[in-house]
Amino acid sequence: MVPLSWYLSLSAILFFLGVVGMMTRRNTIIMLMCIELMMNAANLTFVALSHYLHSMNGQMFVFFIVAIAAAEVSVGLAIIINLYRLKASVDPDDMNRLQG
Amino acid sequence: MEKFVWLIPAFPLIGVLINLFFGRWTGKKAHWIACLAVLGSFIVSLMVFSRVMQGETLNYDYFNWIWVGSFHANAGVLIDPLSALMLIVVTGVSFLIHVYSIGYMHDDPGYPRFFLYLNLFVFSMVSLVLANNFLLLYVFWEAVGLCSYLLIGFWFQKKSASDAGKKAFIVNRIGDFGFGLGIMMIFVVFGSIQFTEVFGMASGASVACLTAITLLLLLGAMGKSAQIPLYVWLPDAMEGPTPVSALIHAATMVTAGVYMIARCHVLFNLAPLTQNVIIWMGMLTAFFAATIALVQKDIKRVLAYSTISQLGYMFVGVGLGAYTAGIFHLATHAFFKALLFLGAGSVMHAMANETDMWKMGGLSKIMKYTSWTFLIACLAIAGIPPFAGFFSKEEILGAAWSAHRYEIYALGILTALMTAFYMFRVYFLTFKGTPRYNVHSHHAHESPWVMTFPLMVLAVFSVIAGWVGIGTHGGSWIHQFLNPVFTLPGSEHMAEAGHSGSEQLLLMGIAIAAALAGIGLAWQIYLKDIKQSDRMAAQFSGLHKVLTNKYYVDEFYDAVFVTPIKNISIALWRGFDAVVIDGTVNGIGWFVSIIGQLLRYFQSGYVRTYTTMFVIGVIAVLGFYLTR
Amino acid sequence: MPNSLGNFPILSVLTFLPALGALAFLAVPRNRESFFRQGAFAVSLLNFLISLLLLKGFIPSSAEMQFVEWRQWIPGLGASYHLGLDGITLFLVLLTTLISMIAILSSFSAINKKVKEYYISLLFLETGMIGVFLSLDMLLFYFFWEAMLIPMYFLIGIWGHERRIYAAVKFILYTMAGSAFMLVGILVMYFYHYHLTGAFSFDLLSWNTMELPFKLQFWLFLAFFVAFAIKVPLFPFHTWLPDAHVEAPTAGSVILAGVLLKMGTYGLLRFCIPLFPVATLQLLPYVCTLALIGIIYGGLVAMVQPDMKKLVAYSSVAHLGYVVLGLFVLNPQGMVGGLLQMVNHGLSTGALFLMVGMLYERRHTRLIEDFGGIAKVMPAYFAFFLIVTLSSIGLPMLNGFVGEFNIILGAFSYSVLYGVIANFGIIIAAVYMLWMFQRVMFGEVTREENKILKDLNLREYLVLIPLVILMFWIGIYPKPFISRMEPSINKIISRCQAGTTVDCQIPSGISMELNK
Amino acid sequence: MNFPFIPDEEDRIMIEGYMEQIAFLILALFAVVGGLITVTHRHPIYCALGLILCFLSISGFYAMLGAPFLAAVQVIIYAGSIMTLFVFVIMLMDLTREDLKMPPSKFSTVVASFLGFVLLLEMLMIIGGGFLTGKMGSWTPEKVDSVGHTRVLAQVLFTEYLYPFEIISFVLVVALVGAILLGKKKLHLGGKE
Repeated sequence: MVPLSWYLSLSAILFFLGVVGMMTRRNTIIMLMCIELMMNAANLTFVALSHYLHSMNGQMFVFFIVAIAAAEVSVGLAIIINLYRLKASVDPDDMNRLQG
Repeated sequence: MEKFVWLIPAFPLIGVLINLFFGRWTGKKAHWIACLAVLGSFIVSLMVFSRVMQGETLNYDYFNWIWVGSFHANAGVLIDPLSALMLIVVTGVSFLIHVYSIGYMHDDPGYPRFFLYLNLFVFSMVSLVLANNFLLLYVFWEAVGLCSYLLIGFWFQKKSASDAGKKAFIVNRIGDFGFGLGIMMIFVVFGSIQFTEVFGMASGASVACLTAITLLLLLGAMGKSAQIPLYVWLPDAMEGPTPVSALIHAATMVTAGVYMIARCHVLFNLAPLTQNVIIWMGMLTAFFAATIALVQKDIKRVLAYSTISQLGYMFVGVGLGAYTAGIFHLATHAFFKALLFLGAGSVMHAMANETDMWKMGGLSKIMKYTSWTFLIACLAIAGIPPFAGFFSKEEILGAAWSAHRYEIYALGILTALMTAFYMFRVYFLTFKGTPRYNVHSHHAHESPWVMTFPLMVLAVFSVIAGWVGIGTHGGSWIHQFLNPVFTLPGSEHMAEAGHSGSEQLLLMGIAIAAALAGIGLAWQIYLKDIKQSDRMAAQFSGLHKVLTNKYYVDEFYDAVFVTPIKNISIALWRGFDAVVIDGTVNGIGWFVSIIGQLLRYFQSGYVRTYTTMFVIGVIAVLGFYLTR
Repeated sequence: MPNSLGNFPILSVLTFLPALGALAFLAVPRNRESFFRQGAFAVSLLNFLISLLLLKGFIPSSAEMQFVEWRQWIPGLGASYHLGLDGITLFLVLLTTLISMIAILSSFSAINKKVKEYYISLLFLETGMIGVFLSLDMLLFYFFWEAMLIPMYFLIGIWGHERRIYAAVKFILYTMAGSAFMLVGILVMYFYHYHLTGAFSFDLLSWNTMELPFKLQFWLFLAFFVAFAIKVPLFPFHTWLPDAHVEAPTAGSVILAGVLLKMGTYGLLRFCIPLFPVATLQLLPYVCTLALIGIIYGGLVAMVQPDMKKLVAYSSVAHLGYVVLGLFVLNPQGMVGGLLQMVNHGLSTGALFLMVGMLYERRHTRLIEDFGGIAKVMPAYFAFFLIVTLSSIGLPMLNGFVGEFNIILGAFSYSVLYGVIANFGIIIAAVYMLWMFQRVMFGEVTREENKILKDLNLREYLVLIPLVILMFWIGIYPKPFISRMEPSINKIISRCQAGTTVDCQIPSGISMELNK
Repeated sequence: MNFPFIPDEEDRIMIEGYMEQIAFLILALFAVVGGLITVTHRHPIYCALGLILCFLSISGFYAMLGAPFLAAVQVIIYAGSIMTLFVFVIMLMDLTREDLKMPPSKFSTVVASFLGFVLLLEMLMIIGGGFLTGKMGSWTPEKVDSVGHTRVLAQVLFTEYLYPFEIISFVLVVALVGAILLGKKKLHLGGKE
């Protein structure tokens, strides 16, 4: 039997990768991908826990997260395309109009 | 009696209301209403006087005024020989002065307003005398102060007049400060402020308490009757019209202090320390004011300082426990001092308001009545036998002698000499000698009968008023009349009874000698050869300069009190208020905006910095979670 | 308490009539300015007449709340719509309706821009003020307390003079900061009430019966005290007053001085003293010292003010220092004097601001040196100004004296030192008022503009006469006023005494030496 | 274990356990390598491929954890639709060379990785520290197997989680409309450009 902590450590690593990706990469699409990665890490934790705690709630959450992720990616990509049309670049640093 | 007593204050009050609301229509006729009102109250006071003569007294409360918790102050009337006598003096002199001011103020634009204020003054003074509890006395005490403020500053165009008015009110207020505290202490110690109740319980209180109360009351009396520390306002009060000076600053208001001490004689008798203070204060004031009067050029200033000096005498009398003597002097002084002021007024009226004596002279030929009445008044105040002044001043000096206060007696005699000297100096300079004004420009003329008639009446009073006091120790009519008031259980020792007949004659002799010496000196210096006065002035130039500048007291007060307070308040306002409090308040505002600036920096617009902040946040939360 | 006017909800009508009037104004188009003027005056006049009904129905001898109205408001919170009136608030409400009516009447000629909003905010202000005085439910009280600030903010902010924005913001922030503490205090009391009795309630009458431990009383007293001290304004918190007064329009500063400052002292009397008696006793010397400093400091600073309104503002600081001193000496003379002085101050300072406003309308300047010799040019104005100045100095025969003398007497019987220092105040008052009076009124008419000033017109007479009549009435025969105030004051004093006898860990050294 | 190695009942379970662990490790390796590629690789296409690899390995995990339906969902939606969307977008934007050459600044990568590392450490400490406790639910694996995983999912979804289910549908519609609007040619969303 694979102990629960293995699953959790794996999702922690995946989450770590997602976070580092988000912070370093200068390309919005990659950042979006990293977000996806982080979400999946979370999903993994949910399913692992739901399996070990014999409760279906975890899987329900995963179900919803997947739906949200789909919605988010579609809208995210649409925005990125428009920004690309606007600024001819995907570099997030160019898009800093929304500042205080 | 209570049925008609309230008429005395009511008449002048009605006069005030009529002049106030119908001022425009009465206009030149305002004096009829005013004089009738005062005449009315004079007649009623005569009726009251006759009732009191038959031994009837009254202590009646009309309505209760302020009832808070255990503090009961109600509007009541106390009639006894003391207040009856005061009523006669006040209403009598006021009536004469009202008649006089018809002539004096004839062409003044503020004619109705003047009579309005005069009536208001008579109303307040009469009510002051009638009051039967301390709070009511205090109320009219300040009301009288208000009237003197209004009347001194009557010609408010003149800055000096309005300044004098303000000064008078504030100095009186300082006096009232003490008086108010005295009343409160009386209430705290005795639990009531009715005269009868307080005097009844007086012997019960501790001497320290009584001394404190009497000292505070004395502070009030000092402010009102212009004694040593708080006399500075009276000379400046001469800015007001002369009838005002005659009425307020000679006959009635300034005597309120003496009346109050006489009224509370029970308290004062039980506080020997305070009596000593009164005696010394009175004597010093008398002597000190007399010295200044020696060199004054302005006729009204001389009379003002002479009033202060005579008040000092009254305080000495009252301080010695000889309340009858004090009140007797008060009454006689009211008559001849009013006469002196009115005389000076008619001189000024004739000389187009010229007050400097050195620009007058030889008026006796032109102004017959005024000069004769003025002479009578001078004789009275100097203390020459048949006239009033002699008897009342003699009483006080006798009281000093019999109370074995020889230093006071000596100072008294010296002051009497100086009084005689400066009064006759005034007489010789204005009426006798060669006219020192160009006769053609001033066609000096005798004042109309409406002004001279009161002079004559007052002259008669200045003569006969004294005879009331004739009679060996305690035998005179005035003593019988006032004794019931002052022989209440409180005052057991009677000063007059002390000295024997021959001693009395000796005292009289010394007093007459001092008066004659004064007159002679004045005659020598100011009539025989006028140059001699300049030579003397040159000889004692230092002393002369100090005296003319009134010992620099005003400048001293300014330097010690007025300017420092002004600077402190400016410092408080500019420094403390603006810098400290506003500083902190605005500081907080500025600090908040600085924080705002700082936070703005965080919204840099770079998505990646936001993610870093998220991560830092998560780390912090987890860290906290782990370490808990 | 069966209210003697049948079940006609007089207090609710009194409170909300101005607000209804204001709402009705919303419907009227902006350009009909004269309608707004007459309408506002009519509403406030009606409100004043109704408040006179109060006087008729009031039972002088009882200290209980009268004309009580109670309805469920938010049952869940335990908050009820609870209005009531007793000796303390009777005259304050009357003062509010009178001052508002006069303020509206006096601003006919003064205000000519945005007239509609002006009268609407004035009427809402009146509702807020009456609401504060009448509400016996702490939530309702707090609601009105905050609601009252907004119209005042607009009054100063829009129709004010040069630095109006700064003054308005400062006014709001100061009061808000204070009332924040009060809100905390209210909530603590609210939950402690639950802790004690198991039921949540904002009702003041039940709060009065709560026995609080000393530690809690101490902090709660401070919380409430800060809010009310800022409103009074007591010494260190007073700097907003001169700015607010100088910048506010005439009617605004009349109401501000006439009624708003009384909120603070009313709050102290109604909430601080009865609710936290032991803490009151413990902190009494400090409060009295603050009040005394206020008296002397206010007076001194008023002496050197170049601007008339600032001078009167600082004089209000001094006068209200007296009131607080009177309230906190906890004996009948002092407290009745304090309460009476609240009404007197409303009348005399209200009148003073009206008269300064009249000069401002004619000359558009408030600096003292711009005037001189006005007595010659405007004799009627001179007469009224003289009476009002004397009343504010506290001259006998006028209202100021009755209040001030009682306060100083109360302070004196509490401690001689307090009495003496307080008495200095009357000298300082005489100095700065007379000095200002002399520089404005007397002397030569130096400036050309002063020569052609018109005297008072009929409307200005109407504005001043009621105030002067009241001044003389209270000065000469204050018995009806005092007899109605005394029962409620005695009730508070007995509540204080009762509060200290119960054992709630009273620190040593505090004894209720309540003298006669 | 006795020789010649005939697995009896508990031996079989033990071997199965080992087998499972080995499968887990392999899949974990694939997932981590996929993640690494997504994060580090220059060209977005390879990142997308890396991500697909990662998603597939995760769906394998779901299968291992007894959630076959979810594994299918994962494969279809994530790997299938989302990643194809990504690939399309990347193709659409045909990034020029110099866009891709911009290396992230040295400083920010160091800081980012340090922060990430700290975060990882904290998460691992939490996992190891026994902080996580939860009350056991009622759905034991046996019960799930007996009823059938998908049926159980449906049963829970349409009873306890009915509201969220409705809301999610609403969210999806909103996202749909949003994406279409954003995608329109003449973009006049009030912006000046």
